[in-house]
Amino acid sequence: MEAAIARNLGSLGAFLPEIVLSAGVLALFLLDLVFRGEGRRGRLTWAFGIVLALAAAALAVTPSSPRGLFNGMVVQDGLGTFFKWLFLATAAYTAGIVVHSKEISRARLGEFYALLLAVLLGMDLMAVSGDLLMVYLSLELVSLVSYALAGFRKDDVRSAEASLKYVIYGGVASGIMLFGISYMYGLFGTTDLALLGPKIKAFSGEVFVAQTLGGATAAQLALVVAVMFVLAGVGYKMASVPWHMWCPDVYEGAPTPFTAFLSVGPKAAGFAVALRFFGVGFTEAAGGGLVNTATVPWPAIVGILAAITMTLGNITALGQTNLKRLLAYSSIAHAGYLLMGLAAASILGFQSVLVYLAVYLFMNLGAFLVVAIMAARTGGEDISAYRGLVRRAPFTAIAFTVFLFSLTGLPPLAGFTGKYLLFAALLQQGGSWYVALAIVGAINSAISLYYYLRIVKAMVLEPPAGAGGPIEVPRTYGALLAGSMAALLFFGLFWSPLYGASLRATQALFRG
Amino acid sequence: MPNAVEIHWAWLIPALPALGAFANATIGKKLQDRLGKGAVHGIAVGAMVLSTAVAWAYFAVMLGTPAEDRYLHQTLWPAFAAGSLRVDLAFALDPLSMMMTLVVTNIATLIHVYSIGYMAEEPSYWRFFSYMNLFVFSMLLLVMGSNFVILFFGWEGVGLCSYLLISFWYTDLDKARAGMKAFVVNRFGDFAFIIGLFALMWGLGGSWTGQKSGGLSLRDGYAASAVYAPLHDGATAAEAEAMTPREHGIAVGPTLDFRELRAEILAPETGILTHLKTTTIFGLPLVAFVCILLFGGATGKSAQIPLYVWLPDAMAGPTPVSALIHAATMVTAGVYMVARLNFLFALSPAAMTVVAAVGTLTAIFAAAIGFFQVDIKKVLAYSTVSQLGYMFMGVGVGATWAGCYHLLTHAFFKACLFLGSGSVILACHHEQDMRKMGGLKDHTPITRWTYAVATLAISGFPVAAGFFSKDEILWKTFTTENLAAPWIGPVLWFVGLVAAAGTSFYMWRSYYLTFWSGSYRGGSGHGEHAHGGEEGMHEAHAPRESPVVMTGVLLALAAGAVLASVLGLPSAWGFTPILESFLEPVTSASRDLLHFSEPGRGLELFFMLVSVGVATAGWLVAAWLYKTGENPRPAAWLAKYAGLHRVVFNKFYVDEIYAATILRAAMWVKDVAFWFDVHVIDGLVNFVGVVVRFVANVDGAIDRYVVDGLVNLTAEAVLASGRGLRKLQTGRIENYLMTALAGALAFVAINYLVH
Amino acid sequence: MIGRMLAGSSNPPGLPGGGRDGLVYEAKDLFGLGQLSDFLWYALAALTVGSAAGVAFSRNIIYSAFSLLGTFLGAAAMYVYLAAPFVAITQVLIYIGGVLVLILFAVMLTSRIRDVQISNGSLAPLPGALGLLACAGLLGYVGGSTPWHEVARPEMIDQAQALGDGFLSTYLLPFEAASVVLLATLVASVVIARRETDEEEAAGRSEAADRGGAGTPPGAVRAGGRAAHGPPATEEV
Amino acid sequence: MLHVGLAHFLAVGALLFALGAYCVTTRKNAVGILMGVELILNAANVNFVAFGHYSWGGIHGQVFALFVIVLAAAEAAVGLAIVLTLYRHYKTIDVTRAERLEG
Repeated sequence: MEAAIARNLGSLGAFLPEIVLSAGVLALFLLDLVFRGEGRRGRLTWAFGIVLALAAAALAVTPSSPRGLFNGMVVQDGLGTFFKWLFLATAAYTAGIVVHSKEISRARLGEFYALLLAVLLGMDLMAVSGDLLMVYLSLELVSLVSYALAGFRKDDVRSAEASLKYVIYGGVASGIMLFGISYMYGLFGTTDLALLGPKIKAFSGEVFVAQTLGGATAAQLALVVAVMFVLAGVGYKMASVPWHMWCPDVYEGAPTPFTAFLSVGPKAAGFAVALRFFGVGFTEAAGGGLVNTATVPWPAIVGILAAITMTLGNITALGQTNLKRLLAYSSIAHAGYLLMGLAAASILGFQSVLVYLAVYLFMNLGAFLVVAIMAARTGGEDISAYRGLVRRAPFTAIAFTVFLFSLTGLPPLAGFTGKYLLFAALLQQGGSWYVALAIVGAINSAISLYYYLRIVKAMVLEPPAGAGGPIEVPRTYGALLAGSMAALLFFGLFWSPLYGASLRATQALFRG
Repeated sequence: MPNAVEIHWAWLIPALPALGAFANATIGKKLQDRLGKGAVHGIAVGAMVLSTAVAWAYFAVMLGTPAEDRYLHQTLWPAFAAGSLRVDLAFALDPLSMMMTLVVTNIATLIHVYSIGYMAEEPSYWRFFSYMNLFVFSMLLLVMGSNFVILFFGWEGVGLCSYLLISFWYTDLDKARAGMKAFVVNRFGDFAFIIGLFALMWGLGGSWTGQKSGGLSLRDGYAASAVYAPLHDGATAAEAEAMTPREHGIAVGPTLDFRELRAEILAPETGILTHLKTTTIFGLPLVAFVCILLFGGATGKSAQIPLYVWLPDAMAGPTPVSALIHAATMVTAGVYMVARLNFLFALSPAAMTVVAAVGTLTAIFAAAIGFFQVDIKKVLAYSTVSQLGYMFMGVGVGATWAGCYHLLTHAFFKACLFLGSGSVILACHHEQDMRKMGGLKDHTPITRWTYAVATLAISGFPVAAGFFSKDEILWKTFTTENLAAPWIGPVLWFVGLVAAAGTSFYMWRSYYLTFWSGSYRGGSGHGEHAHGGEEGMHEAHAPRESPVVMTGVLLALAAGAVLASVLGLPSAWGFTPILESFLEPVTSASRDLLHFSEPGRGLELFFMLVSVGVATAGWLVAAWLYKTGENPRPAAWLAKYAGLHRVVFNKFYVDEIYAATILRAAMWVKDVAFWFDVHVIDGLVNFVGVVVRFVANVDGAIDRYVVDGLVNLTAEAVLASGRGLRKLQTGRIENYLMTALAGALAFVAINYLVH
Repeated sequence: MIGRMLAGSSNPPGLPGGGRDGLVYEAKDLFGLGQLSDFLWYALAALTVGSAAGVAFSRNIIYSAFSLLGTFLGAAAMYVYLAAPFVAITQVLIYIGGVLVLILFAVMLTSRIRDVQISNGSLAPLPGALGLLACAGLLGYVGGSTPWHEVARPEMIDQAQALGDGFLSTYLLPFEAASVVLLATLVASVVIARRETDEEEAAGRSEAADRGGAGTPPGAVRAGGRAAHGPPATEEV
Repeated sequence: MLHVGLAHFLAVGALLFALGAYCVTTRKNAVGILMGVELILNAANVNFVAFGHYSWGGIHGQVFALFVIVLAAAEAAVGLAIVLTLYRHYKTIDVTRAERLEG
């Protein structure tokens, strides 16, 4: 016990960002009571920004050499650090959207920021969880607070409905996942991912031998149930079919800034868990690549999920007219693309997921920012509100076009980089099933052009609807749009930095 | 591998137009308001002239280099490395891309100059020039890129610019729609292209670790030396370079670089040649699969069957755009790509046959449609489609240089024809219907003579370059031994010859209808330029010759169309074609793989006579029917075949029938997708009805509508299933939960059963 | 009611049914008491599962809520059997003392008591029943037939101290994380459940007024339709 | 057979899970659905404690179960708060009425 306590104490130093965030949650609850009057909005945002900056500073000084912390409950490694940066950027971007948003009223801004920080803390923990217990806890932290944030606009019936659906769906999904974890524990006697890896391998070996003798069906089935139920919980966070159905409704009903956050942060956190779960628990590095050590053909299952997810997401998006719903389906489709990287079950595949998520952050948050601007300025989320936007707000329209093209994957924007890597990962694996999956991906990105282009067409080619006066865009928003565009262009042409970062992050996963 | 010459300023060639585009996009409007239009076109044309000058300078450098070392190369920066798959932002000028670069820069410069006159009344002058420069930039990326990724950047970029320029007058919804159509149809092609690329990379690199067998088995020695080492791969190009597996000094493994690809495929000691030839994918030979899909991409960009439907609609754009993008440069991208990959296509007779056959079919098919057109730009559009077909014939039968030569000559004469038509359209106050022209030879002499020269070139008379290039293609088609069966070549040759006769007929028809055929019949039309406002500035006066910036360009292009003959004077006449030897370093790659029979010089000369004969026949018939404008037969025939007439000419009528058909078909598809919603019987009845109507409409109608319709049908089917899938999202949480649970259980079942 | 509970548990599908080979395990004798404790266990299992069936099938939400009490109690008894008294007590304190009370409050607050039938009707019972059978069959088979690892002699000691030590050493981080979860969640619940203060409403109105143009006060239009206007008196928590 | 062992507890867990699943997929009442979620969580808990006792010893299973109990309480709090919000808008907690967001 003393040793365990000593290990806990020794881990504190490496846990600085999370400690800062926890303190930040408390601080913002207090500051919410302190700041009053007109300057409240700005001051609270500054406070939020300072917490993020402190967390970033703490993250920058925290080492990321791979090691277990807190008795293996969490892991310090490059993968976690990569995701933490991603989440910080997402939160900062969201704050940039919130600061002028009318959907989060001034009086409740402090609560919003504090709860957002709590979600951020939960996502950070998800990214570093080394034990299924921590996975469950952190996933619940993210979920529980997100339910409340989705229903943050109490006066809006859609917001209430969204949060009800979210809480019920999330509760069931995490319950299913928990049941799966209980079987994992029953089979292997531990929930520590690092210990699970060898045990799963040994167990699978026994099952395989037994199977060749014609037995062990129940044991195999137990493993499959455990993995699939855990995947259901993670898949719900990623919004992957068939656990995606909460997504469009919640995206539409939730306040737009939070929708933006939701479409990137928790999805990425879900992938962080999935990468670690499958990467550490079910694969090992061998012969220069990765091999599946379990008798569960999870790459094939994930590949099927990927194909169904992107196809359903894209095809359903075709008929949408509400931009938030359209982007929700588009984000489902993107979960499908990302799953391709996971299905590749290779280091390049895992890397491609990281790179795509980083790129996705800019393009999707940018797109939602435009939706937020339009909802605030014209009161419309429907595609018809975007007609003639290029003449009412040229810069915003151009930025939106760039984001949409990047989401489609047109070069030289960074969306192309991400898709390129995903496809490269599949093709590197070889095998006609992988090629078939890549083909499905390519068909899907061709389909997706149609609905993205419909928005562009409305903005550029159609006359403005109604009184089409110019739309003023706050300077903060302008800066965010410009920054996102610059990032997309930069990473579209010069993607070595991103690639290098993702390489360091994944190598840590397999060497640690 | 022969040596490459490192160069340092090649980036200027695309960068200057990019800079021009940027300048006009940002400050163009202010410049135009304060300093007038001169500043705007000063920037745009200046950028083009400088870029052209740099291109010529490098051409000089290239001529000063020994033939086998003619590979000028510049790496800007290593963009990306994944495993041993590396992509540099790099430009390469070998003879083929040098030729393309010169064509693009020179023709584009001329067309920019022409646009000064043509677009003079356009309020968004700056926007036009900005797009034009941007297009040239993309096109140069396409032709100068040293690897597939840069090529693809350009490939998508030209598509985007084409979209922007077709819908330049976006207030007209039809034009905007034409732009959309071009973009979307092109995406179908791109999608085939990407899949082809995937399959190629897979064939080159997949499964070499030997762990995850995808049905590949390589020679043992080869496989061992080509093992991936992703765990140790480098984040930088240098590291990736260091770990690239090498066999006999040649990098092996998947590569996107054209030159490396060529080297590794062609060096027999790597074993890749054998490997590629013996590998299958989905049960098909890999090389054929790859090449046909890549060619599928080319059919989109280069407007071949079945994806050519967008090109005629693309004529909605301003005429200089039609000349630059939809005749001289962008549409040749597919030909360029096939020529660039000649070493790959040469491996698969099946793919070669597909390319040549599709090209030939397109050539005659588009020529046939050209017979019926009355819009001068539509005639030229279909003739472009047809001529592109010839180019594919050339590259398809293995005569890469002939295809490229036709590309070059076509760039001159088709640009000349298009710009001539622009001059005519301007003279006729934006009238495009040839029936309302006539007798222009006295009003617009320069346009008329240049148009005549270009028509001589396209219809194949030995005074102009088109004759030599087309004839070389036909000759090679006849003598090729590279297709799937020996009889295919002569058959294609015959079809090509008939198409040549047709070409000659409809081109001379357009010439006579426009410039002869009695006196001027038109008034003040509104054909192309529906932008409003300017019409009032024209008074009803007689047609007038265009300003000197336009006629000067026409003269230059006509001269080019004649002088380009020098590059390809045929060997049958005792010359060595200059272009053939210039392109030799590129085409040499496939030299050992391609074969042509040599039936003798006499036959070749005889065939030339036949070619000239059919061209003359087409000319004479056209002259007989249309020269005086008094021959009653065209009208009589039209009356006699009124059904055909109505179907072909009355586009709205046909479109409406077709739209109804498609709508019904789409409804049917939707019903199938949700068969549980409807009675199966209804679906069947609908189906029969649709089929009957479909057949009835197809019967007598031109095939083009079918193809067009299939594209629409696919789109409609996808849309309909999207509408149906939306119903799954019922909004009721219990359904959601049921799906989630059932999904989890289903995956347990699948997982268990699959295993 | 009781009869239905018993009926619901009379024959749990998928109990272990012989035919095991290879990695065989033997059933252990609970507490060394043999049959008596086994029969008691069966009675408790019947209570647990039967009450759960009551929760799932009852048409009245009040009955469901009270059936849930039976399930929680039964589960607590299971924990006692499994030599986990601390978990059992926590189950009683938190689940019954906390969760169940919350649920009952919610039922009372959201149902008009004068309604004769406080509905908890079922939708699509047939697919639901299929799901029920599939889950029970699959999981019962997995639970019953898998050769789970088993220790020779399960520990019978009270592990409360071990738990206390664990929470302060090995499980310190989850423990702290759980406290953060609780804090954040409770604040979030309050944020959701309380009514807007006057100040907030005023701020909301003034900001909505800034919106201008096509903007409308949120809720005024969107909450139309089925939503009633003005909060009812019963909703105060 | 009559000897109570691990399999018996797992069977109880399986039945609780199945009944919970039935509950969440068929109840019209939002509170009823939340009760179903509690059933699922209890099912997992029974598994955890049973595995801890029979299979692996130690306290890990119990610890897991304790955390689940705590989080279940938190989830119930949030869930019921949201149900109350919905009730304010719709005057009912019949989830079939909450289908404004669909398609």
